[in-house]
Amino acid sequence: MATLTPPASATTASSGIERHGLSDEALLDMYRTMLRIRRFEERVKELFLEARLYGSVHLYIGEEAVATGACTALRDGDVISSTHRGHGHCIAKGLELAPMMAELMGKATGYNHGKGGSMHIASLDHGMLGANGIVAAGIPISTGAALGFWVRGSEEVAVCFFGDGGANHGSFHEGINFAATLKLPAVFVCENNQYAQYHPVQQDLPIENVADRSVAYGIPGVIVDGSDVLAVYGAAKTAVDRARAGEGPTLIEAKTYRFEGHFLGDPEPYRTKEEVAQARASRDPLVRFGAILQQLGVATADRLQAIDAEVKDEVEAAVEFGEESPEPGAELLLTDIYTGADPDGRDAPRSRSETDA
Amino acid sequence: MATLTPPASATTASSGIERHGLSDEALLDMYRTMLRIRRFEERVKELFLEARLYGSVHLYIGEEAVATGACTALRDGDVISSTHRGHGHCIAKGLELAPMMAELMGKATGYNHGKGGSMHIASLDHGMLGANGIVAAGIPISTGAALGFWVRGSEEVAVCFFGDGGANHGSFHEGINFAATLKLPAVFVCENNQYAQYHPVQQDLPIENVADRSVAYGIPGVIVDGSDVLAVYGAAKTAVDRARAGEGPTLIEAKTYRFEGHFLGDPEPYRTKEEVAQARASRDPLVRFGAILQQLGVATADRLQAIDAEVKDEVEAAVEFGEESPEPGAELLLTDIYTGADPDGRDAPRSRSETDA
Amino acid sequence: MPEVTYSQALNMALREEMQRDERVFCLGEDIKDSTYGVTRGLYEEFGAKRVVGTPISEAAIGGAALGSAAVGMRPVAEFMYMTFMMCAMDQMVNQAAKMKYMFGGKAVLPIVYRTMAGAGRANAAQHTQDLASWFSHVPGMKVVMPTTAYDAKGLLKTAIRDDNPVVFVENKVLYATAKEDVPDTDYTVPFGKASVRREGKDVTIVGLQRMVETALEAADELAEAGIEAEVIDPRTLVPLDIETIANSVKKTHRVVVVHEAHERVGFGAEVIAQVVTHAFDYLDAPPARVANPNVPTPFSRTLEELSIPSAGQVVAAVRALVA
Amino acid sequence: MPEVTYSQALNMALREEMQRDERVFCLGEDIKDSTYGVTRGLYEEFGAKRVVGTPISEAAIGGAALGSAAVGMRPVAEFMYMTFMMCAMDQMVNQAAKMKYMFGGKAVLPIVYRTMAGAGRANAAQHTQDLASWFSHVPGMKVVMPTTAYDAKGLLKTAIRDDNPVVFVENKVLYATAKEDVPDTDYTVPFGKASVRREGKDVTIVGLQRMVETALEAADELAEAGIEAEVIDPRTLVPLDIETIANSVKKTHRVVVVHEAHERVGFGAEVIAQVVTHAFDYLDAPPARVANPNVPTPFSRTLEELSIPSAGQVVAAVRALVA
Ligand SMILES: Cc1ncc(C[n+]2csc(CCOP(=O)(O)OP(=O)(O)O)c2C)c(N)n1
Ligand SMILES: Cc1ncc(C[n+]2csc(CCOP(=O)(O)OP(=O)(O)O)c2C)c(N)n1
Ligand SMILES: [Mg+2]
Ligand SMILES: [Mg+2]
Repeated sequence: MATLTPPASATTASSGIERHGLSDEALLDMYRTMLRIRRFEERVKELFLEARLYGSVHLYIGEEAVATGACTALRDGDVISSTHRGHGHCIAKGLELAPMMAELMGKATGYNHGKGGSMHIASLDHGMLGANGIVAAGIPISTGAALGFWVRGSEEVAVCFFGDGGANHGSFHEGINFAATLKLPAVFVCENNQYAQYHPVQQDLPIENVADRSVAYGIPGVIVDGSDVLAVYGAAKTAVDRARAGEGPTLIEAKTYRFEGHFLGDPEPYRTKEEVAQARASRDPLVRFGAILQQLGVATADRLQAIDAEVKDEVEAAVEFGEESPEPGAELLLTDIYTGADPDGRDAPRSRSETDA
Repeated sequence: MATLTPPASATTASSGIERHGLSDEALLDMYRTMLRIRRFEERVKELFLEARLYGSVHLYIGEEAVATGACTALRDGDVISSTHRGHGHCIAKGLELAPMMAELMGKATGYNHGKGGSMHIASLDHGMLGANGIVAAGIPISTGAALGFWVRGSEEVAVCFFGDGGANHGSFHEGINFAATLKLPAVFVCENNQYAQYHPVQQDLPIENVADRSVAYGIPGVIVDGSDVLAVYGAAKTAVDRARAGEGPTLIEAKTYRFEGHFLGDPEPYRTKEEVAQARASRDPLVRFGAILQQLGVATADRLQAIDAEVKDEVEAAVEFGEESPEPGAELLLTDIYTGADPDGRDAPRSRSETDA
Repeated sequence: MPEVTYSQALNMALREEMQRDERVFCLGEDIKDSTYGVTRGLYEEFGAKRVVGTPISEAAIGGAALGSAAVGMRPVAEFMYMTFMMCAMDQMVNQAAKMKYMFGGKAVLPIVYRTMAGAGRANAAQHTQDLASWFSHVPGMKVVMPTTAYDAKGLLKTAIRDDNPVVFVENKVLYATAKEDVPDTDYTVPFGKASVRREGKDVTIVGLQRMVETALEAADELAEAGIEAEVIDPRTLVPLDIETIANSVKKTHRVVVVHEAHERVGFGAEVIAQVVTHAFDYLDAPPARVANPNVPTPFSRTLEELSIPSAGQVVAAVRALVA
Repeated sequence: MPEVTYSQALNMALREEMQRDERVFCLGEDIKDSTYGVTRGLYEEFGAKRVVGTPISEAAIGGAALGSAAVGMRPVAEFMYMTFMMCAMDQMVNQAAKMKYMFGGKAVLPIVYRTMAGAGRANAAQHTQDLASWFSHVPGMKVVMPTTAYDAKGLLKTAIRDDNPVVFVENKVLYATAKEDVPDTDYTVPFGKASVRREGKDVTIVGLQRMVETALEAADELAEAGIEAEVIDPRTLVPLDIETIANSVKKTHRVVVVHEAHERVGFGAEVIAQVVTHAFDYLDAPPARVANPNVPTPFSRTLEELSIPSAGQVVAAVRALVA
């Protein structure tokens, strides 16, 4: 695994730091979260290449600052919807690595008992409404969560993560417009990582910024550097407070970059190795935030190394947990299809009791 | 039927007239077209109330200038896609009143042999790709027609009419974005008639103008007074020329007003009689254009009355044709489902030969 | 007990359930000034937050219902015509119906997707199609098709109280034509219990919605010829009360399924496949179908009428089996 | 004759048809760098106007194909996974399939909607579902499901030359596993002609795509027990070659239908409904189905495997009929 000790350049890059009143502890938690995402994903990649893990897996490496910055602005009870590239959102929303890794391995101990895998990992208990195999489908769903809060008159906020490619889907338009007409407590975070599978963003987006589409809905549109976790936090906090105050949704576009292939196994014919190397060298959110923490005197390089060591151990423990966990038994095939009695007369006792729990 | 002799006010309303180089004859054709739409629709309403015509019928009265202005900017070979409110588009694109009326009556002599009715009336021979029962569905279809022209490298243009309510549908976003990314020869004309069924436009549109959404696609957005046929023509001509020149689509918003209910039978609880009366008095496109023609010395009031008389006769002839036409015979039920052999072994000789014709 | 129409009965169900449980709310296009009256008066009684008028955005309606259910609400989403659900299939089928399973059971999604279908009103091809067979193909979804005013109220209440996504298909024509005494008190009609609308020993006719009436007409005609038809209304397609149907067939040895939906891969095929599984040895004749002859619904009244199964066609189908 | 894979065979068909007729063009997401190779090399050969990469906008893809066909082109639109068609149902079903009829016959719409389905690759519930039964329910649509590399090429050519909307369902697993000698010359495979993959006198097994292999495996096993199974691959669902299937059943007196799609209102129900219509008196046992047990496809390989019909299940189903 690459060491994350910041190069000199990164230090200068972060002059004039706005810490948004976040405590040292909060800042360190953010760093740890980003690192947990990075190390988790790096391990997932290794396991996949060793055929110890399978399925359609989309890594979040390079984009850690977006999920972390946005979720740091949330309270318990707030919810998020995610995408096919959802591991980072899960970790930032507080899911545990062990049941996550187990889910990616299709094990019974996974968050979804192995029935969902990477593209459907979810934990409603954590307010994580699910990764999603369908591009942009999370947008109407989070609009719906926000609608639920609005109808109920409660104070929660729904944050929706989606990609630049998703911004061209009808669900983007309908979901955001719906939320805007009712001023629902929703925040839409576009992760513009420069590519939609094999298409560079500019091929399918006839304008420069996804955020400019906020004009079509009469809501604020904000562009942030997606490799700067503090900038993302700042924009998200403003948007979340606004939503909670009943002032309606915000569209945030985080400019970021996908360091890995679209999915594990992607030959990446659509971009050069140099382009990727250049991005890794210049806009690694972890290197950047690590430098900031040192500059602020929040942590020394040694402390950051120590956190890294702890995180690696946590990830290893998750891998062990996953690998030692049992496969879901055949009896699980036909459970969880319905809540309550199954129309085909198949009972689902386990799932029902869990649901009630 | 209301007489259309312009009130004094209308004359002043039209000072400083831009005739866009249109010949007297062309201007009179436009007036006649608008009048054919108006008188056709008025007659359709009467027939419906007398139960001599049935189905879901949406009248275009008050919006005549939009279809007429836009279609006047087209050449043979260009195509249009329409909506549930399609009679005006058909007439402006050159369809004949008799087979139209017959179609609305479900007769065998109708453009669709009675199988389509008001919401599906079409004539591909005229480049009229169909009214459409589904809001905004015509948008991707016209994008497709424009794509066809682009792939083929031919010079035609596709014009798409849709409503303000349609601008909130996913098809609007996907269809226009798709056309914008490839700079397809398409023109999108939003008929903002202030209502989407029972919803005032502002209830579902969180911004002031649909045209402002052009920003989301990097294409020109133009707002025109939809009761001013010359203004609509001017905007459409510019957009059509631009499309034909390979410079891509334009989004035109024509501000207009629906004088009649959403559909025939609409009790209109969502607006006051005064509001409608006020619109009829102040923004009748025919009254307005009639005044302009007189002011320009293109026609006298008598000439306009004479055209009206001719048009009324034409409409009457269409009604007679429709009423005297036969119902489609039972043998037509199972034809026209497929081109060529029917999977259920049912042959469709008539339709096939017609298709070949 | 007041005589109420099918649409008034649905309106009663919505009002009573919204009064009973404040998590229940309605959303949809133009539901404030409800064209067919199903949601009439609810906006005035419950306000803009319980009767949510939406933009013309079916995918968003489908997803908004799902998202609100995921955070504890009990949405009743209206799709003006069943064909408009085609704009929301991903949210309804790929998301709502699969979510519980994909999430390992940890989701309870009480969603009612209300809509209307049916021929007979000259709405033409894009406003008529009955897509119930599509939704019946989908694991995780329940599908309800009420025929009478009494059942409409009772089944809608059951749907609203059910903890799963339910596609609730109302019939355009029955809104006004189906009338009967309906209690203004609270009652429910269970899912998965067919109603035997007429008893008979010679043939079983399974009909859906308007086709139940058609089947009953046919039964009267057949009775004159000494053929006693048993007419069954499944009321819910998923779950399906195959037991009642199979037992009837074991008694009558013949079955005809009648529905307005297209014949090919329509629900009738499923009923037949299940009947042969459960009652093969009792069958004296091939199970038959009378349905839309795989044609989009034409506009012309004369043609539309011909596309709808008629009592005459049902009689002919039965005679072919009994002969 | 080169041995080529199913996906290479499809690629040959596209290339040959695009060379033959310049009205033929492809559109879809990421078809330039085709993941499974079906459109590989076409962009390089035919350029950006014949191989159109689109935004992630399935409704627009469905409608763009339709609109281009309406003005004389012959589009081949790709939907990366069949489930994504749920985002385009209105354009495919409500528009494309109905347009000719609604317009009174005056529309010729040569459209191929290519897509891929099938379990066995751990893609989980949202990337696996086979929706062929939905499209088979739709008048105006044709539905094709090739099993072999030879048929894949020949049927895709027929689909491209057909003047109607055709849903062409490819199988994810067969892309690589189905290999055989395929002529690099021009040939077509007709719609509506089933292929008898194995002859037998005791039972007819109708299988779709991968399930044909499963049926053949089962047949070998049954042969050891002295039961000779006839295995039929319909190849096209609409039109369906019921004649070949019914004649086989008249000979074997038993039928089992096997497919990966969900059992409830799946295509198997239609096959059974048609078989009882055409061969009731020849049946010695109830027609049976082996299909996905009405469950969304789980991610876990062990569970996914259990959700796919197995040779063992087919053998058991046959034994239950023969016993
Ligand atoms: C509706 C739909 N269309 C296509 C796909 C296939 N697909 C999965 S991810 C992806 C690219 C998404 O790009 P973007 O939204 O930018 O997200 P990113 O992968 O860059 O994070 C595509 C085309 C899908 N899953 N869903
Ligand atoms: C997808 C879809 N949703 C809903 C409807 C029902 N409907 C028909 S017209 C209409 C209002 C359309 O408003 P607008 O687009 O402004 O057109 P207008 O009627 O004002 O001309 C609605 C909701 C439909 N036909 N299609
Ligand atoms: Mg991206
Ligand atoms: Mg309008």
